[in-house]
Parts: sequence; C-alpha cells; structure tokens
Amino acid sequence: MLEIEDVSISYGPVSAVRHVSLTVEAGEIVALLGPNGAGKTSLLSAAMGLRPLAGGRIRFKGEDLRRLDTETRVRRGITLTPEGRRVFANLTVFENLELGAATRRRGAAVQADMEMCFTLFPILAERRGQTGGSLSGGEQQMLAIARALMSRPSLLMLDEPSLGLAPRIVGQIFRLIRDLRDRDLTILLVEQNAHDVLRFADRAYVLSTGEMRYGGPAAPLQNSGALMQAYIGDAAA
Amino acid sequence: MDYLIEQALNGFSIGAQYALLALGLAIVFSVMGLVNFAHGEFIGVAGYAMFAMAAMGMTDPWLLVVFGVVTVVLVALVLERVAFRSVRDAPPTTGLLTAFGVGIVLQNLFLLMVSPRPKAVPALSVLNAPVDLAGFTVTILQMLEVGVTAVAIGALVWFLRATRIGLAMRAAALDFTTVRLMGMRANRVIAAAFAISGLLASIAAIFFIARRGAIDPFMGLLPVLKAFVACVLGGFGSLPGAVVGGLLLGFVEVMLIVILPDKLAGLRDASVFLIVGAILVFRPQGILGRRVELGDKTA
Amino acid sequence: MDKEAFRMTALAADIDLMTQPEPEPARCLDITDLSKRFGGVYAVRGVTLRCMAGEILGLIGPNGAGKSTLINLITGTLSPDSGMVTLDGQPMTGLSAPQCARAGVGRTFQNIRLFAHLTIRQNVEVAHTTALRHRAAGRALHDVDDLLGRMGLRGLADRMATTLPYGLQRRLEIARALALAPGYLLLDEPAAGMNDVESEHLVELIRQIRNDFGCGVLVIEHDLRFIRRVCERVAVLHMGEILTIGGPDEVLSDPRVIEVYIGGGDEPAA
Amino acid sequence: AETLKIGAPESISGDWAPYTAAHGLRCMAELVNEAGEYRIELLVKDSKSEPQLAIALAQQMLDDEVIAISGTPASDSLIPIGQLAAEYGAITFSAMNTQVEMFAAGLDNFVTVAVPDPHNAAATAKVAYDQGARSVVLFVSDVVGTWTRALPGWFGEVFERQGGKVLGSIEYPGFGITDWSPFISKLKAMDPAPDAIHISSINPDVGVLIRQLRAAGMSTMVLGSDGFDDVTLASVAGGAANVDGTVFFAAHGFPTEGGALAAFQADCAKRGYEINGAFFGLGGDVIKLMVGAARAAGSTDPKAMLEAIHTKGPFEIVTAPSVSYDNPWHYPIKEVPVMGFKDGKPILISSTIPADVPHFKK
Amino acid sequence: MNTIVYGIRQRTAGLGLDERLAGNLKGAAWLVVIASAIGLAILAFGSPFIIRLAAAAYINLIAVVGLQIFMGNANVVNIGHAGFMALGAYFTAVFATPVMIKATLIPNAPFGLAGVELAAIYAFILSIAITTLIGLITGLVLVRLAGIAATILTISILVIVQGVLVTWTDLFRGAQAFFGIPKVVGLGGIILATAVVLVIARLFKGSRAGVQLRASATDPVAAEAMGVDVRRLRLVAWVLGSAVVGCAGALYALYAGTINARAFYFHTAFLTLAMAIVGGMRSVTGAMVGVALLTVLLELIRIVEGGITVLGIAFPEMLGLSGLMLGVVIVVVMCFRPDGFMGGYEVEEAVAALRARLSSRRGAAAEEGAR
Ligand SMILES: Nc1ncnc2c1ncn2[C@@H]1O[C@H](COP(=O)(O)OP(=O)(O)OP(=O)(O)O)[C@@H](O)[C@H]1O
Ligand SMILES: Nc1ncnc2c1ncn2[C@@H]1O[C@H](COP(=O)(O)OP(=O)(O)OP(=O)(O)O)[C@@H](O)[C@H]1O
Ligand SMILES: [Mg+2]
Ligand SMILES: [Mg+2]
Repeated sequence: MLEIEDVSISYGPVSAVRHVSLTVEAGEIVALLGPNGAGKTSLLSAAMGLRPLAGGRIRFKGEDLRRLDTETRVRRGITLTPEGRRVFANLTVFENLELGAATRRRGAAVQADMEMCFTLFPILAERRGQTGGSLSGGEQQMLAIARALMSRPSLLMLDEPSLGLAPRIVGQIFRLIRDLRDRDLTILLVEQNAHDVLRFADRAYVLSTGEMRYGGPAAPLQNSGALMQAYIGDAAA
Repeated sequence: MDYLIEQALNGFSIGAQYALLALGLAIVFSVMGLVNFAHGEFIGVAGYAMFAMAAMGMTDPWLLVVFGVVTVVLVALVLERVAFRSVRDAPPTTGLLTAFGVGIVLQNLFLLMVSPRPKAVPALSVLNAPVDLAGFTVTILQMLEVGVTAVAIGALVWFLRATRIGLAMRAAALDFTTVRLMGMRANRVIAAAFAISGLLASIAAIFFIARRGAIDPFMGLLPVLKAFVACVLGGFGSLPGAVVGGLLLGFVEVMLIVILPDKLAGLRDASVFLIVGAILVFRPQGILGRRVELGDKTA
Repeated sequence: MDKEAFRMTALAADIDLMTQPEPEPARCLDITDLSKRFGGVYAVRGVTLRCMAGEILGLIGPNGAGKSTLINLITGTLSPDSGMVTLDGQPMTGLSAPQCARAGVGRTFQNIRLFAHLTIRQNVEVAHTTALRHRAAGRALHDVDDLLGRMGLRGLADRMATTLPYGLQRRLEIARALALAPGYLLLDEPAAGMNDVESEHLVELIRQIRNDFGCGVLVIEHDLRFIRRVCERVAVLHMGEILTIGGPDEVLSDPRVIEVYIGGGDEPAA
Repeated sequence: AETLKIGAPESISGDWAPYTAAHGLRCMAELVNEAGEYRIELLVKDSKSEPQLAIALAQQMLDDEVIAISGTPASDSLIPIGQLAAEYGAITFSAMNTQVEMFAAGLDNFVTVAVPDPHNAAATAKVAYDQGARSVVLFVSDVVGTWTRALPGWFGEVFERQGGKVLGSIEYPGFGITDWSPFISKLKAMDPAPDAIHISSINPDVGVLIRQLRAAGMSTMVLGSDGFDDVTLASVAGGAANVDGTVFFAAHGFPTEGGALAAFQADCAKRGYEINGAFFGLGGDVIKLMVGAARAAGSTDPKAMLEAIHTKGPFEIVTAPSVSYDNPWHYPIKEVPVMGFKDGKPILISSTIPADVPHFKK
Repeated sequence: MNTIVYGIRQRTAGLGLDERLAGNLKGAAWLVVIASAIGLAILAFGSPFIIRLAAAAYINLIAVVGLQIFMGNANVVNIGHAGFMALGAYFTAVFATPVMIKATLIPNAPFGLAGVELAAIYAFILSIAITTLIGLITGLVLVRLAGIAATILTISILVIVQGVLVTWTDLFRGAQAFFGIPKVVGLGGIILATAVVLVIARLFKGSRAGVQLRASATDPVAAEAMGVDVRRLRLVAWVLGSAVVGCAGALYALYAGTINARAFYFHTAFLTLAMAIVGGMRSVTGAMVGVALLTVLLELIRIVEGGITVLGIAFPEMLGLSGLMLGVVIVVVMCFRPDGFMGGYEVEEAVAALRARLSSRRGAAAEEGAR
C-alpha cells in the first residue's frame, strides 16, 4: 500500500534520514521503532509531504506521491496523527472532530463515527464543548486519535500515540489499533513502547540515526535481545 | 436633544464603517496571524477601480459598486498569492512589515498610474439623499451602513461557525500544518479568508466613497489604523469584538467632537487614543475578550 | 540504597540544613486542601499532600485527573480557589510564578516549553540568573556547565535549544529547572517520549540530582516502571482528589488504582 | 548669455506634491533659454517632502555653486535651507510658501513669489462681504500652524472691519477627514445660522466638506484660501450646483483669457508639461523674477540680485501683472485674484492688491 | 566536602560572568569599529552632501538601535518611538534655543521657559533625562500589556505626543517649525553618540537581564516559572530604549537647527521600524544592517528616479517610483529572509558561523584531495 524507497531527508546541512526503504501492505500493522532522533517523525512527515525529500520515492497504492501536496494525500486516504498531539486549541472538542472529517461529506456516516469516537473515549464526550487547548495532555492525545479516525483513512499513521496516556488508555488504544486492522485499516505506528507494540504488530522496522537497521516480521525482533537493546533501548529484552 | 441624537447617529455610521474594516482585519489575523496593514488600501483599490470605470463611461452606480467589490476581492486574492503566501510561517513582525510594504506599493501605484492629487468619484452621491425616519432626517447611506453591517456580521458569524472552511479558518490561526493534515486545502482556506476580508473592505469602501466622493492615493492609512484600534479594543481575533470595538470607536470620536472644549479640539485624536489606552490597561484582553486562566495550557 | 542513606547525603549537601539541628520542623512542601475549578469542573479538589525535602514522590492518575493543574497551582502558574501551599514552613499562597521560582520551586512542563532563539546554555542561564539574584542565604548555587554536563548537553551548549531531539529537550528542561537551585523540583512527565534505556538513564539522573542537591522531587509520569524505579512514595490523583498515597508497590497493586488508572487484562502494566 | 544656476529641491512626491512648482520652473527655464538673453541652468531633485533630504539636496546644489535655491513649501525645510544658503551667499526662493513665520525667522535672503497669508485672507474677506455674507463661522485647526489657524482669524478681522460678524469658530482635528457630519451637525445646531464658513485647508478635505454640507441641505457660502486652488475641487465637491456662486477663495493666479498666466500655461501644455493650477505659474514666476533681478542689477551676482529684488521693481511675472518687494518686510506685493465658480468652472471675481491687510507683526 | 565543591563552582560562576562581559564587549567592539570606520571615512572623504546624508542615517541608526533595545528583546512591535524622538528634539529646542529667538518663537512659554537658555550640552542631557522620565511613566502602563495591545498603546503614545506638540503652541509652536536651535553637532559628534549607543544596546542584549527578557519574549509562562520578572525587565528595556531614541531626537535638533512635529510622526516611525525589521530586529547588528541597507537603497533609487537632471527630462512618469521600490524591496526581503537580514545574529556570530562553514568546506576539500 505504502512504499517508501531509498528516501533521504535533511534539515539544512544536517541529514536526518539516509536511503531508507519501507513498505506497508494493506491490512497490516507495521511498527516503526527507534531511539530519539532516529528520524521516525521525519519519515512520517515526508510521507505526508510536510518535509521535502532529499532523495528517493514514496508511492501510495502505486501512485507516486511526490507531486501531491499534503491535503491531496489526505484525500487519497492517508492520515497522520502528528507528534505532540496538535489539537486545535481554540476549537471545541466537537469542532476538532468535525474538522477531522473535513474530507467527507456531512451526513449520517460522519455522525455515526462521531458517536463511535465518543463511546471510545467517554471523557471526550464529557468535554465536547471545551476548547482543545484546555484539555489535559492525555485528553488531547485521545482527541488527536479520534480526530484522525474521523477521516476514515485507509492508511493511518500514528506518531507515538501512547505518549502521555494513562496505562489503561494505552491498553485501550492498542486494542483499538488491533480492532481497526480487523476493520481493514492499515496502520503504520511509531512507538517508544516497543515491547508492547511488537506483541501485535505484523511487521516492524528499526530506524537508528537515520538508517534502517531491521525490517521484517515483528516476532523475531521481539526475541532478539541484542537488536532491541542496541537500537530500541528496550531494557527488558 | 435632537442635536445629540443626530450626533449619535453620526457616530453609529462612522462606527459601522470601522467595524466592517475591523472585521476584515480580524479575520485575516485570526487565520494567519497577519496584521494586514495593507487592508486600508482596499478602499483605494475600490475607489480607483470605480474611478477608472466611470472614466470609461460606465455611469450606473450599481454596476460600479459590483465592479468595485469584485476588483477588491480579486486584488485581495492576488496579494495573498504574491506577497503574503511566502510569509505565512514567518514571525508576526515579518507579516506586519510585508503588509506595510504592500500598502506602500499600492499607494504608489495609485500615485504613479493615476495622480498624486485627489480625484472625484461622484457616482454614488445618490446615496446621500436624505429620508425621513421617525421624525429624524437620516440619509439612505446611513441606513445602508447600519443595515449592511449587521447583515455582513451575521453572515460571517454563521459562516465561521457552521461551515467547514469557516472552522478551518479558525483552526488555521494556531496550527496551519495540522489543518492541512485534516485534508483541508490550505491555500483555499487562506484565500477564502482574504476574499472575505476584501469583500468586507469593499463594502466599507463603497460607503466611504459614497460619503467622501473623492479618492486619493493615501486615503487608506487612517481608516486601517482606526480599524486596527477597533480590533484591539474589542479583543483581537474576536469577530464580535471587532464590531463592538468599531462602533465604540465611532461613538467616542463623535462624542469627543461634541464635548471637547474648543481649545482642546485639536487633541481629539490624542484623546481617542488616551481613552483606548486606558481601556486596554484595564482590560488588556479587550472589551469582549475573555481573560482565561491558562496555566501551562495554550489556547 | 536505603531511604535513610540518601536522606543523609541530601542533608550533607545542604549547608543550611547542616547548621540546623535535626529536631527543627521537617523541611517539606506542604499542600493543604487545595482546590481549583475551571468553569463547572473541579480540576483539583481538596488535595492535601506533602513532599519532604530529599524525597522523590510520584504523582500518577488518569488523564485529566488534575496532576498538571496541581503543579501549576504550586508554582503560581495558576492561582488556587482555596487551600494553601507552604514551602519549608513559609506560606506561598498568593505568590506569583516568578516569586515561587525564587522561593525555590523548579518545574518542567508537560508540553515542552523551551526558549526558542536562545542557545542551550542561555536557556539554563535564564534560571541561573534568578538563582544568582534571589537566592536565599545558604541556598546552594549550581554551576551552569556542571548542570549541562550532568544532562549530557555540555558539548551542545551553543546550539539553539529547539534543534535538539525530543529526549534531549526534556533533559534541557530539567537542567533549566535545576539552575534555579530549587528546594523542590516538579517534573511533569519527564520520561514521555523516551524509550526504556533512556528512561532508565533518567531514573539514575533524578536520583543523582536528589542525592547531590538534596531537593525534594515531585514527578508525574504515566510510565509505571519508571515510577516504580524512581519513587519512594506514590500519590494517586483521581478526578481532582487524592485516591491513595503509599509505597509504589502497594499503590500500584491497589485494586482501585488498577481500576481507574492501570486497567486490567493484557494491558502494558510494565 | 550669462548663466544663472538654480537648484530646486522640490516636493515632487510626498505630502506637498500637489503644490510643487517643479514643472513651472522647468518650463520657464526652457522658455528663457530659447529667448537667449540669459542661460538658466536648473537642477531639480525630488525631496519627497522630507526636510532632511531637502536640506541635503540643497547642500549638494550649493556645493555645485548654484546662486539660488528654490525650495519646498514647508518652513521646516525652508528655514534651514535659507540659513545654509546664506552661508554661501545664495538666494532662497520659495514659489509657494505663504507662512508669515518665514519673515519672522530673520532670513535676509528669502524671497517668495506667493503672497503671505494675511493678504490672502484680506482679499477673500472683501469678496465675501461683497457677495452678501454678513456672518461667518471659522473652521480652524493647528495642523498647519498659522495657515490653518491664523489665516481664518485674519479673514475674520478684515471681515468684521467690513461690517460682517464672526459668530464663532469650530475646531477640526486635522487633515484626512472623510466624514464631516459631526461638524456639520454642530454648524446646523448654531443659532443664528451663519451665512458663510471660512476654512483654510487642502483638497480633498474641503471638497468633501462642501459636498457633505450640500448633502445635509445647507447652502452656506464656503470661503477659503489658496489650498482650494486645485482643479479637482468642483468635481470632488459634487459638481456645479454645489459650488456655483457659493464658494470663493483667494489664490495665487488666475489664467484670464489673454493674460500672461494663460499664455504661459498654454505654451507649456503644448510642450508637454502637466499644469497643476496656479502653482505651476508660481514656478514660472521664480525664474522670471531671477531674470528680472539679474537684468535690474546688471549682474548675476546673487548679492546684487537680491539687493535689486528688494529695492528695484516692480518685476514682471506670470501670475500677476507685476510684483514688488520694496517694503520693510520684503514680502511680495501683487494682485491677489479671488475666484468663484460658474457652471462648475472657476471664474475670476476680483483681482486687486489688498488694501486692508492685517499686520502680522506685533 | 560538598561545601568546598560549591565554593569552587561559585568561583567558576564568577569567571563565567566575566566571560560573558568579555564576549559582549567583543561584540560591541565589532559594531563600534564598523560603524565608526564607515562614519569616519565619510567624514574624511565625503562631500558635504554625503556627510549630510550620513548624519541623517546615523541619527536614524541611533533611533533604530533604541527601537531594537525594546522591540528586539521584548518582541513587542513599537510604533511609538518616533514620539520619543520628538520629545528629545523638542525639549532640546526649548532649552537650548537662545532667549532672543525664543522671544519671537514662544514668548508665552509656560514655566518661564521663554527666559531659559542652557548650553547645548546641558540641554541635550536634560532633554534626554526628561524623555527618559516620560519613558518611565509610560512604561509603567505599557508593561501591563502584551502583544498587540501593547503595540496599540505605543501608537497611542505617538498620537498623543503629536497631538500635544501640535496643540501646545505656547511651548512647542504647534505645527510651525521650531527654528534657531544652536547647530552645535556635526557628523563626528553623531558618530560618537552612535558608538556609545551601540555599546549600550549590545551589552544590554547580552546581559543577564537581556537574556531573561528575550526568554520571556518567546515563552512568558516558562520564563515566569524560571523566576523572570517579565514586567520589570520590559520596563528596563522600554526606558533604556526611550532614552536612546530621545537622544536621536536631541541630536537631530542640535544638528538640523530647525524641527517640526510633522517629521516625527508615522512616516518616520514606519521607516525606522522597517529598517529594524529588514535588518533583523533581534540583533543590534540587524539594526545597523537595516539602516545601511535601506538608506543606500533609497538613495540609489532616488538617483535612478531622477538624479540625472537634464533639462526637459520627463519627471512625472517617475513619480512614486521610489515609494514603489521601497515597498517592493520590503516585500521581497521579507519573503526571502523572514527573520530579517541578520536573522537575529550579531556580526561576530555571523562571522564565526561563516568561518566554521568555510573551514568545514576546506576540510572536505582537503579530504577530497587526499583521496
Ligand atoms: N526542525 C529541525 N531542524 C533541525 N534538525 C531537526 C529538526 N527536526 C528534527 N531534526 C533532527 O533530525 C533528526 C531526526 O529527528 P526526528 O524528529 O525525525 O526523530 P524521531 O525519530 O522522531 O525522534 P523522537 O523519538 O525523539 O521523536 C534528529 O537528529 C533531529 O535533531
Ligand atoms: N486552563 C484550563 N481551562 C479549562 N480547563 C482546564 C484547564 N486546565 C486544565 N483543565 C481541565 O482540568 C482537568 C485537569 O487537567 P490536568 O492538565 O491537570 O490533567 P492531568 O492530570 O495533568 O492529565 P494528563 O495526565 O493527561 O496530563 C482536565 O479535565 C482539563 O480539561
Ligand atoms: Mg518523533
Ligand atoms: Mg498533565
């Protein structure tokens, strides 16, 4: 579904990602792991067209994305919940969700999805009239995820969705991710919480200092203590 | 008494013009954090467009009005494209200065292409005809000013609350990138904001020109300054605030003319600004702005 | 290291305490019956909590429980509706944020707030200047380079702060708060966005800070392993109220806490 | 032919652009050069109406050995330029400065071809009375100093001596007023209502005032000063009906059929110059006066020429039959035309040397 | 044991302070050397015309530096500075103008000021002192506001000052020119003052207070949590800035000899503001670059516009060209360098960065060669 080929990204003179390739097949959960500064966020941003490529190609459903701007990519079916939540601070929870469905026609389906989000995160229903900015960190995270779901993407990219969430909610979210896959959503997930993610991811990639160190099934990685320790920093492994 | 009521009406209609301009400023500000000091030049654009058409033989005032409005909206869109797009993510001072630059360019274009001297645009004078309203003589213009302003404000509030592009405009104020991540076409959102601000400015310009009957290259600075003050007075970024600020400013100006002793009349502008300063010191968030306790949160 | 041992180190580090006889009232950050409402919602409601000098106290709770609000109230970033805070016996109620900082309360932010346009060193200097000018007699003054060194930022000191990767930005926030030479350090999710190894480093770092500087540390975190490793006591906040306080193991196995916060089943309880 | 080198830091753009004499200077220089008696070498530069730049340009021209500087209308640049020129022994001309403060500044080398404000006021007052005005309200402001405040006062002084009455004054805050309605309301509320108002201000402000007065149903006579002398006034004011027989003002020149000014303007228009009212003529006056002075002095030495201007005369100019300076103040004595409107076109009402001029010195 | 460690640390902290001062002084020296080298070269070799232009530019520079002190460090757009320039100029005029001249200009001046005549230097100092005092009073109000509300307040200050100058005819002569001020200052004196002002601004920027203020400009909440008294620091910057701007006005009066309120209104405010922002308002070097850039540029456009004065050249077509170009240049510069020309860097920082880049490039080249 998503093919990233030989991609490089740089910030001015600093190169953040070098010759990285990655693919996500339809219907799978792919985890992208790696320590701070590995270039995970940069890679996702590039896939959304928020950062220019210094080299390489990105294809979605066979179509070359390089020419398309961010909003067109969203309309093609990719959605990213960005790092650091970035909910609309001056809009209410309700309006945030409404805007999440910006690419869809208003109607019963959108209404239904909105209800689904509120069932998924009851606290959001309680806070629906409150502005996004005044939510607690975790509430904002929930809102960000819910908002992404509102666009009914075919590929959902999540950048550290568990950041700042209470363990109970993290569990919920991971469960949700699995449910979503079962509903034919494809997911690319960046997480620090490698240990847990690898339990349900189909495949995983490990990125470190801008270079791909591993790419393949998730299970072997989980058992490879050396890899985990060296590049993911999973002490338990 | 009649005198005071007449003056209050004067204040109201001046205020309505400020309010329209202030709304346009506020909407662009709330979408891209740009204090568009070139906003006042839209009045000039409308004026010179109508002047040019009149010079070419078009006399129908309604056609002229339509032409003026359309031209301003187009110019607003062009300016967004060529000048303001590249400073979208820049610090606010950069946007402010860019807007100054655009304003200077427009003024000098008027000067270069037409004349440094004022030109008459009498086509809209019909609007100055007096009518009798409950015993008071008011002009058609004054009634239009109040009516159109009210309608424009209502429509705008509806637009921003109920449409997605309106929502996106409000959202874009803080986080443009994320608006794009929602699949909203960023350029359209901003273009729409500029178009609306141009539309509002052109309505204000019509009133302005109908009243003044003349245009000159530098006529935009003073109104935009007043509109800017009105915005802040009402609470910057708040649209109802812009309206209230505009009306209040109009009233204050007229009332000062009424009450200031002759010796101090030259201090009218200074007094207006003194009052504005005082209001801000006691309500820094503006009259309608709410002071929210944010803690470590943002809004 | 047992509790008493690092208490001693902490004492030794503090000149002020060395000159004072032990029986004096204990040094602590005392929060009494603190409440704060936003609109109709109580974010914090009647919270009473004590953080001893030299103690590392964990604060956990569901999202929106009021943890960050509590820190905002203690640091003067928000003003409480009722209740009071005392610092080593001195009332802090009504103090502005800068005054709280000068009194010796340092904090970090859940959403990183570094000074863009300033270098890493200058970020730290902002707080250091406060310590230099407003330090109470006897309170230690930390050296900027030393702090940067501890956080692994020394070689980067002249870079602009916002060009740092996320994890290092968090460390810089801690360094900056420490430059106040605070008696109490309030950390709002310091390990967020860090992997296990990095948060393990952070555990060491926080311990070391406490040992060397003797300050009390209040740390909010959702990473339970982190909480377990670093805290001596843990308080649980739920819907603005304290649910329970106790040792980490005791609290984290409390069924009420599991229900509202940790969750059951295959959850990643660490 | 002997050469007269003149520098002109002119307000070609900026605040005073509508009143520039640059084009008149140029055209007259061209004419004189063609006649061949003298050669005029004219350096014109745009001061953008900025004092610092105007002074710097004057400096540059003086270094370039001009014998006269013809400057901008504003005294904040004209006074320092005058002082500077004095150090070089050069003459300072102004084509259009009318402010009495120039005569108070103690400049011995200053020559203007525009009559000072009191003359303007006196000429208007006489016409106002003749046209039937008996009571007047003065619109005053501090915005251009004496021009906007004292000039209406002088008008009132002469008007009262004529037998009229000044009912009071209304203060306005400055230029750029687009909505005069609060002031008009004030005027309306006055009892008794005045026959006329007098205001010394610039276009479009005065045009807008007239328009809005008429729109408010008031046919009050509007009297004014040289700032009214702008080809756009009638149209800005709303056309013939709003100005015919009710608007009068004193100006610096009127192109009567067959007169010198009309001929000059026509000639220059043919040469492609843009004519901006009487101020164009004043530019021509400066050059003409220079030539006349050189002729009278029999020398191109600025000192001798200045002496000649001050003592010999009258000199031939274009905006009036002649001008002379042999009075203690050395201000120009010449006919002041007062204009009105007919069918929306300016007409000459009178052209006299005002007799009853209020003195501006204590 | 720990006590000893702290003792050592404190000493190094003291040493750090000196290092900071040294660094700031070095930065200031760069600025002073560049500014005075150019100025002195003009003084030595320039024609009187060029010297006049330079004097005006250096006075602008002082004003822009004054603007930078507050605006650059506190990040509040200030439009009121032209008002303080006016105050500096007018107070100097009132105190320094000979009694004889004042008898015709302002015979009815209040407080017996018509009979007061101070030596220019005392008038200069006194006028700066009064301007500073007014800065303090307005500052106490201003620091209560942030962001755009503060900007409006600065506009208010400008309008109010202008209103008072124009209407208080007894003291300031209203809209009429105030002339006869002793012209005792030349380009040399102005350069000297510029040097002093540059040092003040650079030292302030690098000082602990300056760093704290700049921190508060980017994140007031975080700054307060670090104990920064934002209001006090802003006040300090505002007062210091108004003193410097007042100095520019006072010098203007003593240089030109004739002043007019009109010269200190929006036009001047916007032009100097543009200089500050085009150069990059976050650095003092930016102020210098902005002034140099716009001054030279405007002068060049002016020459193109109509400098070649030959009889009969068609002027009218060019009207407004320089204004047009000014606008275009501002827009273009902002598009390509949104942070201004210097982007917040000081000259020594820019040089260091350049050197680093060059040496790394040279290193790379050497590597290449070795291969
Ligand atoms: N705006 C920027 N300017 C300069 N360098 C940047 C910028 N953003 C990121 N970088 C650098 O690019 C590299 C990759 O950063 P990125 O944010 O993609 O990492 P990451 O894997 O997402 O890390 P984290 O786990 O901390 O989020 C880092 O070295 C970082 O310092
Ligand atoms: N400034 C504010 N205005 C309105 N409501 C607020 C504000 N700050 C916090 N709240 C509300 O108060 C509650 C407590 O927020 P707080 O940030 O303290 O939660 P938290 O415990 O830190 O949660 P998290 O772990 O998710 O960060 C939340 O429901 C939040 O929506
Ligand atoms: Mg990341
Ligand atoms: Mg929180």
